Amino acid sequence: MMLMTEERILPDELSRELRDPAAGAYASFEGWIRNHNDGMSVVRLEYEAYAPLCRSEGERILEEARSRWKILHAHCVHRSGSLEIGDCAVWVGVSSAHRDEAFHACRYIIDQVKQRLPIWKKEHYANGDSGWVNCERCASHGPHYDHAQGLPPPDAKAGTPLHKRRTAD
Amino acid sequence: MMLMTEERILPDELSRELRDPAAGAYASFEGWIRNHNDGMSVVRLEYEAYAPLCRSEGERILEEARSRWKILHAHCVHRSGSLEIGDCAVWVGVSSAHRDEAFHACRYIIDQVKQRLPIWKKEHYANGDSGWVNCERCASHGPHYDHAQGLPPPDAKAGTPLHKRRTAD
Amino acid sequence: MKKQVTVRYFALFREHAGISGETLESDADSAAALFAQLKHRHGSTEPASHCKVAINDQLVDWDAPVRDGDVVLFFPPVAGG
Amino acid sequence: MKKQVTVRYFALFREHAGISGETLESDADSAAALFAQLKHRHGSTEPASHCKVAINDQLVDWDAPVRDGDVVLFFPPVAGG
Repeated sequence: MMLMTEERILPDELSRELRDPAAGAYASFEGWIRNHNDGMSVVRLEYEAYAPLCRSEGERILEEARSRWKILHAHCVHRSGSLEIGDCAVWVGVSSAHRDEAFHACRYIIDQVKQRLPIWKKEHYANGDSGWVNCERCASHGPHYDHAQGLPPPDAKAGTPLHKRRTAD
Repeated sequence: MMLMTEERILPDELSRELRDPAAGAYASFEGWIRNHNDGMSVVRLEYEAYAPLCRSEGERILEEARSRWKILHAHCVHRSGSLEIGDCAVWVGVSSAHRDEAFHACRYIIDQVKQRLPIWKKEHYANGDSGWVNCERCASHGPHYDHAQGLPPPDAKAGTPLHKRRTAD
Repeated sequence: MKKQVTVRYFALFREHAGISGETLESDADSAAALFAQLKHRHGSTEPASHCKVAINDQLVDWDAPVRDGDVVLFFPPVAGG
Repeated sequence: MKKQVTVRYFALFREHAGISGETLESDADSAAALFAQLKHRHGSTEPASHCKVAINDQLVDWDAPVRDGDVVLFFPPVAGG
């Protein structure tokens, strides 16, 4: 089950849906909003998502995980809207008979979710600036791999980094 | 922090202790009591633990994880006593700035906890039999690597497997 | 051949365009051609391959054909989680 | 030389011994020697290396010396989690 929500994510309630008498292992991941990124002090994040495709692509990712590893249940919930430091932006939970499968599937799901779901985040910094966060895959190509090179900053003040290398993982 | 408890484990409360404004990632693992093991129907498990050494060895494992990966916080709680199907026997939680470190540390901790803490579990089967569960590492050496071969079953009826290969992961 | 398509812009593209979408006429044969034609709107100077495109709520390749009545979504590089 | 040691048995060992511990006199020089001497109690026929031993609440190697007044804990193969 892939869900998009503007409400607070409640991992404890969500994990209950993965319970199964045949489950011996439960691995989960939560992405929390960090107070820093790339040397900048972050005060708030805004998530923009295109929910219909997030859901269908998310379901596809969960199905891939189920076909690759012998797991019992796998769910993912992603938030959109405005989030504060410490808030949970994404939750992934996987239950299985044995732990190896739960760990691998959980990691696969969060990695794919971050690369494939149409979600974008804009960081708001302590100094009043803001900037869209660059994607993980591009970040891994190093600082010169900049998607939006030459693109005039639409709402940024002078000196604002338009794309940040990475944010909350 | 390594805790031993005879009370129900509450992951939601425990995860709160790992919160940190600098944390972008939280990986956790729970071991749940499975209703089957090695083809046998399990109805209940009893955990025997030597708590003083569980705590000191557990703290050592957490310290090892902290020195190997750049993480912020790592906790583990293990239950002892009588547990029912679906109960949480062990919980591990790790928070860090980035997810790779949280996943690796979480996996390391649960793997080491299962191999090093002086804890033993006795499975009670649907047919009334019971048996001590063999350790994971021995299980990985195959069915012929049996610690207690030749040891007379102290409380088992005829036909009870004295050592089971594996249980809840 | 001219066809009528509805285009939607997201995140960085939306902010640059100043609008979240528009309906327009185009003779673009592919999603890539349409993206190139609308460069003044979304503002991206990078290759389309770094971005994503969906037609009628299906993620498609950039060489996917654009047909009359299609809704085309242009996604800048994603950064969820 | 005879020394007085307190031995504790766990899990399978405890059930086989029928007691959780005892205080006894032994001339065993090492934890391994003491484990071998008490084979009739803990019942294990396998090599000590498959099990673990602690002296005075510290996990030790099997060749660790046993001294007068020590508390020696014999652990069968563990299976937590």
